[in-house]
Amino acid sequence: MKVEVQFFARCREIVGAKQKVLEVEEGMRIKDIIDTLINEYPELKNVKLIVSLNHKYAEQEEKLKDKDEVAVFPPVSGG
Amino acid sequence: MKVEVQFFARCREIVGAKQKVLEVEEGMRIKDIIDTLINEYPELKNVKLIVSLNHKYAEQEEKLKDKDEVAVFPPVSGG
Amino acid sequence: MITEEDFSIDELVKKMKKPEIGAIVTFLGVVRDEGIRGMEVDVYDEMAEEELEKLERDALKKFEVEAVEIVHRKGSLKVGENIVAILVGAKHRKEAFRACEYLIDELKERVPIWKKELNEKSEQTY
Amino acid sequence: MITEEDFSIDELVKKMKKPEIGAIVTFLGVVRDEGIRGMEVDVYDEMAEEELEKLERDALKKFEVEAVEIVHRKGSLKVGENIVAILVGAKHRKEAFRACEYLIDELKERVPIWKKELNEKSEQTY
Repeated sequence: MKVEVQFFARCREIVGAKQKVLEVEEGMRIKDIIDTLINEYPELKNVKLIVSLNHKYAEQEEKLKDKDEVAVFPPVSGG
Repeated sequence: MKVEVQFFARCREIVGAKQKVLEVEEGMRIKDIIDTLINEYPELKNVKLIVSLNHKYAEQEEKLKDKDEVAVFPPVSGG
Repeated sequence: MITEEDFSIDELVKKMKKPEIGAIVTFLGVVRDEGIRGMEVDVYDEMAEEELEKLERDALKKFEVEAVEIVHRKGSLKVGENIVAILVGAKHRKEAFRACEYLIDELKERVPIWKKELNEKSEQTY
Repeated sequence: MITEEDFSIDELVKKMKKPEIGAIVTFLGVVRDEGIRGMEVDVYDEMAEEELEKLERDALKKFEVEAVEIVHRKGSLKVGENIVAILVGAKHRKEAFRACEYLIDELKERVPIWKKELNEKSEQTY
């Protein structure tokens, strides 16, 4: 199944892309995506990573479904 | 000596004038003007009267000088 | 400032902005419909202007704020019309909120302005 | 609402007014000069819109207020430009102040928006 991952702010700069589509296996959790990303972009370890699932803040333990939209970003700083 | 007295809000309605010039004697205090006014317009007794002297809040005990500007009004209610 | 004319908050903001201001908090008082047809605002102009300036100086001393502007209408106002605007510009928002709330509280206590509600049939007392 | 365009507080106030509103408190965030030449605002649009609507509903439930409007810019902003406006309309001013301050505090915690300062020579990190 496929999951779309969006990157914002510092995370976008590190990954060098606005989004990626990742192939994931049944039963995988957000955590697994994060591990894969940190493996590929070790600099992400230096960022406090916040995640959302389908536009809602999410825990890394949440399981993924096909076509889910995940986003990875540092703490927000609007206003 | 002469003192100008200004009236605002309810006090203006009771007195029926925006201002009056009163003849006062040397050594008179604001209190004396108020007594004179209440004597002439007894309805003023029903109003909590605030006074100012030359655009500053004043105590009724303050003494008057020639050409002073006194104002008599109820508690303010702006904003 | 006391004025019969309506004011523009955009204009007041524009006038207030300076490079060190990061937050502007505005209080806008509006004639509320409480079964009235409007409001008559009586002002002791000279004293009100002096008290407003005193208030502005007070706030600049008391709070860490960079700019203060107060505009109060006088005359006849209909429901929905602006009565008063208080703008406070500061480096940081907390101080701007504190100062703005202080100013409207103090204005209601100190500045010689009186609102009279005008009801459907007749004028009401102050 | 998320927007690239600047906004007018006068227009936002006009849209918000209703007969029961007597007080409108506005927070305006502005790009402050801290030795920067401006700011780049990155937004996760869809999630930010949802979070802003959630915030507005929260405030209407939590406080005795009649109307809430939030507008946040995105894109490149120069020193002195508006970043965010939060307007709260209420019968009485105390609740409008409380709700407005709550909203900007929560916005800074919850809404997926990131500001990056642009300094004289190069871009800075978020």
